[in-house]
Amino acid sequence: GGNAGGGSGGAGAGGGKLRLAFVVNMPAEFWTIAEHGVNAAAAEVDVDVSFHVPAGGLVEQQKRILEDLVVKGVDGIAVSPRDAENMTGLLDKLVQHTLLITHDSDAPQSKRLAYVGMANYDAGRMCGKLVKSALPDGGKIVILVGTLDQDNAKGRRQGVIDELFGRSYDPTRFDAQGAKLAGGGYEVLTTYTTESQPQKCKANTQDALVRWPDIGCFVGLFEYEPPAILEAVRSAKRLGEVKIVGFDENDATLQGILDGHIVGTVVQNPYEYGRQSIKLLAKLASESDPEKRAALLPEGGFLDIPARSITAANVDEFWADLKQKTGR
Amino acid sequence: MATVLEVRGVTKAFPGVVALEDVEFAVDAGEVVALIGENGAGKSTLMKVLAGVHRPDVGEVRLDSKPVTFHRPADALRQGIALIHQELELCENLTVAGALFLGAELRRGPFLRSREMAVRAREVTARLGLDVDPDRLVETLAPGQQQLLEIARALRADARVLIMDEPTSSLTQRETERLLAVVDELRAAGVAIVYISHRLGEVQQIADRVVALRDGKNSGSCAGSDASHDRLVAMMVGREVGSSDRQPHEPGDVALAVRGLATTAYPAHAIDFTVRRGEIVGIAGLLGAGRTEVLRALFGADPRAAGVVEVAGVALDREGPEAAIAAGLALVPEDRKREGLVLPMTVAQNVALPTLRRRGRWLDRAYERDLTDRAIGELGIATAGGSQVAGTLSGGNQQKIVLAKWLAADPVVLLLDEPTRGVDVGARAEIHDRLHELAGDGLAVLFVSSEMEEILTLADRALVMHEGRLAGELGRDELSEAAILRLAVGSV
Amino acid sequence: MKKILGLSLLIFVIALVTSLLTIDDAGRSLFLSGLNLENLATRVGLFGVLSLAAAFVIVTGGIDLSIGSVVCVAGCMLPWTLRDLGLPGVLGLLFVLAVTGLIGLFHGLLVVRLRLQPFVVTLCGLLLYRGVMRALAGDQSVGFRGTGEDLRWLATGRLPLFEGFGLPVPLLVLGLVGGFTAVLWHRTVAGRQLFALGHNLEAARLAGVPTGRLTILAYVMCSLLAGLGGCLFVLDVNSAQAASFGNFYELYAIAGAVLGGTALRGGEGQVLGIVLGASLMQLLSNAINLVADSNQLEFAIVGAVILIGAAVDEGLRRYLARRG
Amino acid sequence: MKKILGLSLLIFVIALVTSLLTIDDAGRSLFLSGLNLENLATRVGLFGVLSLAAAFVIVTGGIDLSIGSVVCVAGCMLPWTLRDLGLPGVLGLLFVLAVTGLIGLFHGLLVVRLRLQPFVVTLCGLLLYRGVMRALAGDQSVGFRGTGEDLRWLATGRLPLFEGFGLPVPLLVLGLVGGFTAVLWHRTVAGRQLFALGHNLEAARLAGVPTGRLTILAYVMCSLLAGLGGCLFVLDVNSAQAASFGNFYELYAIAGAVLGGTALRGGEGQVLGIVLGASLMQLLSNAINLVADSNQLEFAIVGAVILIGAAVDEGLRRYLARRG
Ligand SMILES: Nc1ncnc2c1ncn2[C@@H]1O[C@H](COP(=O)(O)OP(=O)(O)OP(=O)(O)O)[C@@H](O)[C@H]1O
Ligand SMILES: Nc1ncnc2c1ncn2[C@@H]1O[C@H](COP(=O)(O)OP(=O)(O)OP(=O)(O)O)[C@@H](O)[C@H]1O
Ligand SMILES: [Mg+2]
Ligand SMILES: [Mg+2]
Repeated sequence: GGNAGGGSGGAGAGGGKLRLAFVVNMPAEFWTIAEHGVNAAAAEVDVDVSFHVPAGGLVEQQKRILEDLVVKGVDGIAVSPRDAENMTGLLDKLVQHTLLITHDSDAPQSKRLAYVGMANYDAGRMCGKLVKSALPDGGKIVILVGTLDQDNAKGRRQGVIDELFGRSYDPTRFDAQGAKLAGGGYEVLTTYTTESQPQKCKANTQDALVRWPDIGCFVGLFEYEPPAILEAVRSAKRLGEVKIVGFDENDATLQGILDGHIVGTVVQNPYEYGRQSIKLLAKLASESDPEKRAALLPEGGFLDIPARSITAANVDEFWADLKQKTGR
Repeated sequence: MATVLEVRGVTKAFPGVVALEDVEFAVDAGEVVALIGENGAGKSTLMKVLAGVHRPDVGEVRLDSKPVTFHRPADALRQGIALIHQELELCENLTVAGALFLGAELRRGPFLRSREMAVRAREVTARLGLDVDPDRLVETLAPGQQQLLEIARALRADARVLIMDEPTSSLTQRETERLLAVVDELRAAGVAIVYISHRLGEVQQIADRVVALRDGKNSGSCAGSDASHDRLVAMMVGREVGSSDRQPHEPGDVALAVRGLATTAYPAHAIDFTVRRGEIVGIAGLLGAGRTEVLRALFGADPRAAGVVEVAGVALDREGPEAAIAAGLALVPEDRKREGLVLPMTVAQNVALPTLRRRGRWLDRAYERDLTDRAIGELGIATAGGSQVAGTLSGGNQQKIVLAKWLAADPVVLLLDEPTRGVDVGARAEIHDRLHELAGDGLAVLFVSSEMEEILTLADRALVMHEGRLAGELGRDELSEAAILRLAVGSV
Repeated sequence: MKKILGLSLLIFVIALVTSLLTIDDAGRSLFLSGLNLENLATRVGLFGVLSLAAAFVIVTGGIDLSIGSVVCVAGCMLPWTLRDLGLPGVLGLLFVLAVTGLIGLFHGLLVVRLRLQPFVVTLCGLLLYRGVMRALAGDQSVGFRGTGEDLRWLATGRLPLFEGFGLPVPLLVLGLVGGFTAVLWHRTVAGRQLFALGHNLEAARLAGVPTGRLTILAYVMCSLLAGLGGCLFVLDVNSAQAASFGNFYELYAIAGAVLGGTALRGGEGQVLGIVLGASLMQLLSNAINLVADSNQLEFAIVGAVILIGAAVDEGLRRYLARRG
Repeated sequence: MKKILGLSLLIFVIALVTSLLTIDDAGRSLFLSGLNLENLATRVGLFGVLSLAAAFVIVTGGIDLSIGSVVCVAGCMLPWTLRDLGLPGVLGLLFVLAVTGLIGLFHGLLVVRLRLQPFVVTLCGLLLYRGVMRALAGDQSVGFRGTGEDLRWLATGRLPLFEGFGLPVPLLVLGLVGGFTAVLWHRTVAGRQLFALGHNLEAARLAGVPTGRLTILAYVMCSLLAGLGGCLFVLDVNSAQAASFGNFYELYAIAGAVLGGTALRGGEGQVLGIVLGASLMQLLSNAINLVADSNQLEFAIVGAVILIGAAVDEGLRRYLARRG
């Protein structure tokens, strides 16, 4: 089946619309926002885009999807690799058949053309700043994260820790989950993994509140976590006294900020991940000469879509914009 | 008296076999009809048609002279037709009272009236001489007791028509007498009764009328008063059944020596005995005397509480059936359905199971086939062929399969627990002959039987058990019904 | 009975050890603090309902793998009925329970009328319901947005018993469900017949038991209780994501039932044992959170403790059997 | 036999429909392209091995819920033995297989000697092994870092058959494993005895079948094959993450076996059916990826198709039984 002509970029040749694919790493609300961006771009530049979610969030499932897309002969793929380091070989194979870029999570060693997104480590440091603002005099902190085996999770967590402890900028550092961590007046008591289950996140938070009554702040790094933490703190009747810092833009998180129960959240811009990825792919596919195509790439192959801190100060404006973009 | 239940022109076929062909059958109120026939003649199938388990392919069932169609057993039950199945069908996780009233619980709204059921359970079981606590779990009852419970269940239903499919096959004489007395009472009360048995003595004793089936067809009937043994056999078999006169053979060396054996059911009683090559030894006793336990402990099916078992002078060093079989033991167990057969497997697979391994690691299908053909021929097993699923054979034929697989194992000592349970008269005589023949060749046989007649005709010597201990031993010339009974009830 | 004894003993030992290990500077045990006991009791209530759900079907000799997905259905539907349909709390709850009950009816009919294997039917259910909910919710998380406040009491309420400890309402719910189940199983005709058919379907049928209707009833009860559990879960955490909500809960549910002495071959089960089985898993994870440095080894420890517990239980049983 | 017929028919229909729906502008079917058939055959090979693993234990009337975690153990250990221990490829593979075989032995001993329920033992295994691997790997993903190139052929190799299509080596592996299994089950005494004990343990024991040893053998074979599957999976995707690698695969494995006609009550199973059962699920997800605009409904469709397939199969069987 040598019908995957994307490698030579001859998209317009067949006469039909360009066919692009957007592949994410697991089912999550985060990606539904990206899907809106994808659709917006598809309308803007008039291409067909399909959207793919590995239902169990497994590397193996993502691999199947990518293989099948090659068979399908799509003109370009934007993927958020589930395990960048070890998927390099696979990604390099894809490059032979189609145009490939990464988004959200990069695979720098691979031959992908570009990366659209931000650095999770940087976002983590941003999150750390929020914690510092909540606990200016230091304090005890518990971090909750879905799983620790994903690059984005590791980066975020390390960013928070490094920022709190005032360490140097080093995205490759890794502190083990069970290690006792302290520095700069802050103490990270433990990191809980919550396995995509809000119920477990709530239980872990409750147990931490029992175990460390003097805890100062919870940090929830996955989208479903800040709301679950909020529920746990509420059930212990310690709202306001125990600080909460979050990640991503779950409705309940934003409401928590409005209500003053959550200090702030760090949001990426999934809408733009989706939109910019598709626009970039469409642009690349319209040019069949590799030389000229290279000129269309963003500088350093990195299209930066920075994260933002959302606090009581800017939550209204952000939320309104989000609602408008996603039509919620 | 009026005909209550009848079938007209019933035909019922299963894949590969026509079980019933144009059969007529009727039973009146206050009448006991005995149904007889060889194994696989179609008796159980006919009764299942009457009780709504099977629907006939052709023909009709009439109740009070009106055609009826039973879609499921519950329909027949509701019309007052109760069937005691040949094979035990009990929910053993229930209590005695629970099992007794299953499907017809005494209720107050949705709730159980447990106390009333326990009281009534005691009455019904007492009537049959089954003396057990109504709160005891069914799984802790011995098979004979479970059979009495099945009978009690049918009595409890106060049925108009009571069908009993070999109710006495695992009962001893005492319980049988009692049951027959109850049947008499029911007859007097106007119940229509169908009674199936291979024990022709019972048939003669109880039947008002005898109906015979042969190969799924009616093959004669006669009044109970005319039912001589020979006539019954002629109706069933259509030929002479000769019982060869046997020559007691000279016993050889000790094949089986049991010393200080105590079972887990009766750990306090130690038992000693020996069986010689060429000897056929029977174990008699009342229901629950511990006979089955002795055989099972011997064979290693259950752990032994104490004691040594020697086969041909060598003590069994390991426990478990594997070691016992390796040493030359073989056991035909009491409960063929659960312990004797792998019901979903074919006849051939079952027959060859214990001996396959001797032919090497690879499956030897030719051996399997030969063995099965030989068994089918020798024991007269009625089957569509070696590839019939064992579970679809008639009860008696299943029993023959269990026998066949162990006869093929060529053991030093053959242990048999109720060896001819449910086997028809003709086949039983043949099995007895075969056992004698094998004993003549040096096989040692130790068997348990609840049937007095089988002990008397088959055994060279009898051990009698009473409540877990060996109450006595009777040589060939001391063997008599009276002597056995005296020891069995413990009055020495 | 012995199962319950062994399980209680195991739970007692773990609770004792945890109590001792969590004594703080003031000499009070964190584990025994009112707050922690309330938290733990809530979780036992939530997961206990699911284990009872699983047991209903296991008792018939079947299995229900779709429990987690039915939890997902209820968890996503409840906020939706309240928020978008605008139903008042109680009506919304009843509506969701009716839907999950229908799911159970569907399972029961497939198992009884079409004689499909329960494993296949409910495995397909596992895939189907979650898949449909994901499509309906479009992978967005579904929250109450302020509705359902009247119902939240069911999951987060406390009945103040004494200073510092209120009885969590979910435990009360479990008590009611458990009491109802115990009465149904052991005091009614239907329960007696349910256990009978679980042990020997053919024998029960021959005795005139309406095996089909009862089996269907069991599947309905199972999905209904799973639905109730799902409602409680979502009320507890306030929002649900179709892709992950209730994921894997069928295993927890079945595990609780089996640990509590429910035999997978059918015909055996006791409410108390099942509740204890469900409690054991919650207790372990609570203990790990209170004692360990991180919860990385949580699953490993839960697995090891249950295995050792089962082995010791069996060893003890045999020792006792040999002695008496 | 009828099971296999129904399943083949279902597979054929799905394949046909997908072929027609994926015809591109040049008039060629994408589904039938060599590349796609290679991909699909590889996946069937990988998952087929797991279903055979599951079937070994199911045939004895048991169940193994730990398959996914054993896949995780093998998947994490193989890179580690090659990379950190520096073992040569084949030795590393044998080492990993030995470890997983020992896991099976452990299960078998617990089930046979201590008479623990297979469900409990392997559920604990599910939790335990993954938990331990997570701790050992410290939640880092484990990759080969360039080692193991000689082994990768096992998972990604193709034997060129004709222009544009090479037989994937995993399918060949499945062929070998399947052939071995078929011979063991249906041509040896041990196989006959295994099936007999699956149907009726007590009768088999009294017939002198070494039930204990054979049951243990079945558990060893199961974990061994799951380990082999895990090695193939990690060689295929090149890395393993302890927290998620092989997650849920026990369900896929058991589902494949059960769809293929293996009865959960034991004593029944056919290699061809099991392989077809495993193929069905892979085929469906491939078809959805090729045809649909998004795979959001994948699970829902898989669930619905299997359910409808099972119902039609049963309906057909009954219709045929009534006619013939
Ligand atoms: N479900 C079934 N499938 C196939 N064949 C069957 C089935 N049930 C009974 N048969 C066959 O029907 C015939 C009659 O069996 P049935 O059980 O009625 O005999 P029976 O007269 O009761 O014999 P027995 O004295 O041994 O109990 C036998 O050949 C048996 O193999
Ligand atoms: N599983 C069990 N649990 C408890 N008691 C049992 C069990 N099985 C048998 N018994 C008891 O052990 C005693 C011996 O039973 P056994 O079956 O050996 O008697 P038997 O002489 O062979 O009588 P049967 O004619 O019933 O076979 C009986 O009192 C019986 O009630
Ligand atoms: Mg019969
Ligand atoms: Mg006996």
